[in-house]
Amino acid sequence: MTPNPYLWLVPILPLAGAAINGFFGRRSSKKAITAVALVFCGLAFFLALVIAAGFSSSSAPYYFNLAHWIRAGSFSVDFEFYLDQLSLVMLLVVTGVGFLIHIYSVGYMWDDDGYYRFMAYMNLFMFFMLTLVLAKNYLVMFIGWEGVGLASYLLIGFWFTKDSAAAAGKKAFIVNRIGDFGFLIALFLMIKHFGSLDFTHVFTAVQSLPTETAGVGILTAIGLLLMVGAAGKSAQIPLYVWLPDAMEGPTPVSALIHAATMVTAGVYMVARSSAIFDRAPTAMMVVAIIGTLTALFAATIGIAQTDIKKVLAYSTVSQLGYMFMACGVGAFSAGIFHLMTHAFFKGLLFLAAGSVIHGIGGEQDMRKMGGLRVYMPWTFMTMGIATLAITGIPPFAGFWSKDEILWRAFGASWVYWLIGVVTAFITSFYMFRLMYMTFGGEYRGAVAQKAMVHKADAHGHDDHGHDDHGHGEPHESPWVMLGPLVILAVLSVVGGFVGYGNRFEHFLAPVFQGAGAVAREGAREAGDSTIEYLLMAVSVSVAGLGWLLAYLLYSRLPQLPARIAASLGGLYRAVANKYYIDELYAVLFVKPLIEGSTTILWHDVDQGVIDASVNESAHAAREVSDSLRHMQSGNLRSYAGWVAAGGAVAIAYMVWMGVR
Amino acid sequence: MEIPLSCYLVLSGILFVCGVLGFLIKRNIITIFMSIELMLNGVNLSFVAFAAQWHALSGQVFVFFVMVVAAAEAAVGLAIIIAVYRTRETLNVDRVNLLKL
Amino acid sequence: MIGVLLTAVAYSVWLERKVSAHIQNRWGPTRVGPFGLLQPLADGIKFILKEELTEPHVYRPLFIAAPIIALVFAITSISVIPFGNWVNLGSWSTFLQITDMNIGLLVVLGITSMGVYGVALAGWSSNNKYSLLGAMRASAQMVSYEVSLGLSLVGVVIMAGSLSLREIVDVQRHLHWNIFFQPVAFFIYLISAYAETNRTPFDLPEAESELVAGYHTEYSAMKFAMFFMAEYANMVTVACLATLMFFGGWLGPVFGPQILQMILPVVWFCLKVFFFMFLYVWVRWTLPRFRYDQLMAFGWKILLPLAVANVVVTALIVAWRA
Amino acid sequence: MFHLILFLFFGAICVAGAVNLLVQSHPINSALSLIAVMASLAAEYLLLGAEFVAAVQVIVYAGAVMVLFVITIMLLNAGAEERTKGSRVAILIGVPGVTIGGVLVAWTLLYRSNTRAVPIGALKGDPSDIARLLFHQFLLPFEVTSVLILIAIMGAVVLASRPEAVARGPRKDG
Repeated sequence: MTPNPYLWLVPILPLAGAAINGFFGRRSSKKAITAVALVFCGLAFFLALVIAAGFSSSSAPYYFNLAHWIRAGSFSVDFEFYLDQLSLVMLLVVTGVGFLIHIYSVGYMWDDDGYYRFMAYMNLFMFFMLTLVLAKNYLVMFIGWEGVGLASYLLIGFWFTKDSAAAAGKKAFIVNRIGDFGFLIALFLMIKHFGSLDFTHVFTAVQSLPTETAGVGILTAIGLLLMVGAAGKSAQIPLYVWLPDAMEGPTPVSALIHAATMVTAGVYMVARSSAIFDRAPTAMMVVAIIGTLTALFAATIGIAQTDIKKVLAYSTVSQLGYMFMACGVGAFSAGIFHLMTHAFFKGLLFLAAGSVIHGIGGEQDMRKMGGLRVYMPWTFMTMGIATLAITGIPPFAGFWSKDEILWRAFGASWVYWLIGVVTAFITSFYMFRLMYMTFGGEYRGAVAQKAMVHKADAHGHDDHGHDDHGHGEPHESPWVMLGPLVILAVLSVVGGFVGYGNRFEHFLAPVFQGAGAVAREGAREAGDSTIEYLLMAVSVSVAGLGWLLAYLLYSRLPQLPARIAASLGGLYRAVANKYYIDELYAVLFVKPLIEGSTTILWHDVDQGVIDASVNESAHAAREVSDSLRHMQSGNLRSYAGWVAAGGAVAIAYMVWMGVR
Repeated sequence: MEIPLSCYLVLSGILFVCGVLGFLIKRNIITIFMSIELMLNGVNLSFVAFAAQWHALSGQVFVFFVMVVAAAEAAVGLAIIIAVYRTRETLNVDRVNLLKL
Repeated sequence: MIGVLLTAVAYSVWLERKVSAHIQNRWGPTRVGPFGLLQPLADGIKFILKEELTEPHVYRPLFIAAPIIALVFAITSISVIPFGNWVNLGSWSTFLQITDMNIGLLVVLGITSMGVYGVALAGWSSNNKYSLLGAMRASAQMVSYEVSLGLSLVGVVIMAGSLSLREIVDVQRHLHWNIFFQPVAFFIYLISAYAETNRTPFDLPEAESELVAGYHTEYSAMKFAMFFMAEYANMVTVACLATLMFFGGWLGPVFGPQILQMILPVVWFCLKVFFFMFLYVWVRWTLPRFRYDQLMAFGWKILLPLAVANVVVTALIVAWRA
Repeated sequence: MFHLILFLFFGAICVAGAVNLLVQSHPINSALSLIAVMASLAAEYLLLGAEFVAAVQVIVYAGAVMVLFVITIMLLNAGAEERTKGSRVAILIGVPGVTIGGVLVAWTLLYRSNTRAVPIGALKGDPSDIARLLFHQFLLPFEVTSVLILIAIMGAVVLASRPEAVARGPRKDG
């Protein structure tokens, strides 16, 4: 490993930006805030590029020890940063996409009162995300992990005066806690069994252990617990419920945190822990199953959503499911590949959706959109590219990564593959449904309607010279917002070629060389190029089918979907209401918790035991004091008498002890 | 003929006990204050005796410090007594048992 | 020894009367003996024969104890004063000093500081407002000036590196008298000593024009004589101390046969002390009395800082030269 | 033998003075007996070889602290004390407690300890030795006590001066 003293600058720069904006932003001009936020974030990106330029697939990892942190006996944790090929990919994605979204935010959030706050939070998020990515041990990673959770909470609840936003923030935080609980226990197990949290140490120790093929051992336990953490952070079944609600936050937040970077932290963590999972096939299988189910499940919910951001949110959950599927079948590099391309096109989708929302005055309901391609051609084009990318139409980015995943999944089991293909079909359907509903047909929004429904993104939108009385007709967004869209669109187009000829896999090979041995063998068996091309053809045609269906239903026969929905009845309602999962959780967990807290903990334990004991002890103290009060006569000599008597007792005790 | 250390210590103890008794039975606040000085003197004697016993001059230095503190204490204490006398017009501690005037 | 001292005291009274008379262009005592030399004797007889008056309103035990306390402490302090060099008579050899202690100076200071009780108790037990005022003044004045007095001697002690009076004198050989090295300390000492002994211009405690006679208003006969003797004994002690500390003690030209070599130091010592006694009288009839607040302000605000500064400077110089 | 006699003599004065302090009803008598205690304690210190401490005992305690007491007694014109019965606790609990404690300590010291004898002039407390200790090992405590004294002086001045005098500030003609 090579020490690299510049490594720590990458996370610290956004932190400095956050600190400056956080402390001084209230009194600074917006230009200054913008400059600070962009400069520090951009510097981090630039630094990441510089580091990447000197880094190849054969490079030894960089590390930098910033400070000693914990020393407890033989156990020690240092504040260390670490950069290998895997971290580098994440680093570039986070800083690059993050920087673009920062630029976009300037246009999007310009008129918000909390502009400085927003920028400070965004920078803070960048700091924690980079800490997470660059951590050299699980504890530093955990700091980043919790920190991005904090930033996410702050940004979801950014418009905290709105009840739904505050509630969504809390929901995200609490659901994430459940996952973190698993993560923490996994860390404790590691400390207990390996005596260290350092990646290198742990993985070396793991590799000396046998593979836990039969039964459940310590590695399986650690792997499953890590997966619990990852499921929380990356919104997998059963902990995905927070992510759709998180769309209450500003759209750049949804793009950056809840699509491109933070939610992929779970994937990153699983990939990082590949050595552990490699020795725990059971845990791996669980990862694969959860990923697959989540992919399908979330995709079906996405069909019936009408909120543009909700559709994208479920799409994100679904795509994350793909990544976990990849990790679960041992194709870690494919998962990371998809993570990267997903960051490009999903970030782009959200930004474009934000542009749409921005352009029509805060409306998010797709039923009130339509025909927008005329008003906002750039948004339409870029979003179209992203849609093609996510549905896996060649040669766009999504095709390469998704195809890789499906192929590798097929190598593990055809069931994964089948579900993956079905999911791809559904994905294609709901994405093109979104496109047609938003951009196709005629504009259905209330152009001159005065009482506008300020939904989630109730940001100020008088930045384009409109008066207060309405939004007027839809319009294209300013170039500060379109610029990032275009760049991301380009990336969505060409990003996939990175993986051409397994180059991406080879690049990441040093990281996963210790892992994935089993899976790679399986992949080799399926490594017949005929089958590969066949599978490719199937998935592409499935995507085309989805497009066709969407075209038919939402462009040709716009009345049909309603009739289908009516005929499906209960099933449609179930899908539209997200299978009542939230309600189920409410009944299963939330309500019993509240009831139990109220009746048992509050009335019985708190009031009956704790309060009562406090009150009783106070009462007893008063009784005793009342009787002892007469001792405090105010007479100096009486006090002295007590002191003398006490001294005599002390002397007597000491003498007795000495004599005895 | 040499004196056992215990004789010095007993003498010091007698002085100390006399001081405590004075604190307990005297009513005049100045006399009570003098009883405190008597206690300090008793302790000083044991310091010097121990210093001689253990051949450590630190004991005598401690006595020096005790004296310094006693002097400071006497200055402040007597000033307080004067202030008390000015407001209560009595030196009897039994009559100075209320916080308010 | 006490006899010698008391005689010295008696004759210093005579000296004072004589000198003051001459300063005022009078003759002073002339009737009793040649030049009135037997006058002290006559005074003594008079004091002894006079009636002992003890007023009924006084606090009797202390009223009687006070002059004794004053005199005892005044005389005790002379015990550590060396007044001559080694005396060799055949095989017998002694040093002309009652007790030699290596903390002699501290003993002198300690005992003189006890002298204040005599004054204070006398004033209080007399149950007379003039006495009480005089006693209060005296106590405050003596306690205050004792600080400056002690500090002025610290400079000398630093230079000698000892608290033993004999060693302090020994380092002043070859005319290295401390008066030349410590002039500031000397004057501080002199002024403080005058205040300490309640002499003009600091005789506030017995200021006749204000307080009748201060703390000894109610005293008469032998008890008064005791105070009188205590005052003059204190003057002698202070003069001896000044001689020892600043004027080289018994040091002086020594020559002649052995017996003369033994006597000459004593002579030099006595001469120097005599000079200081003369100075007392001289000052008394030359300078007016201070006002009381001026006296306290002078002591605390001028003499004390000056003495501290002197100590600091001396310490710095000694440290620098070491 | 001489040493023992001196010890007993001054010890007797000490005890007598201490008891007299208790017995006397007038504070000035108590103060004088306390002075006697202190002076004879100084003699005891000399017996123990602590010359410097003895001298300082006389100068500081007898010469300064007790003078303050006497002046205060004179200033406040304190008379014989009243025989009030303000505290039953002090008499019923305190006095027996102290007595028992004292007896216990004395018993332990006399019969239960094997302390060695102290030779006369056991430890020469030369001023130079004390000074060396004081200004090297105990320099910080020494400086701290000097600050303490300064604070005590200021406190005493503020406490003892009349409130209106403090408010008015120092007199101009002084």
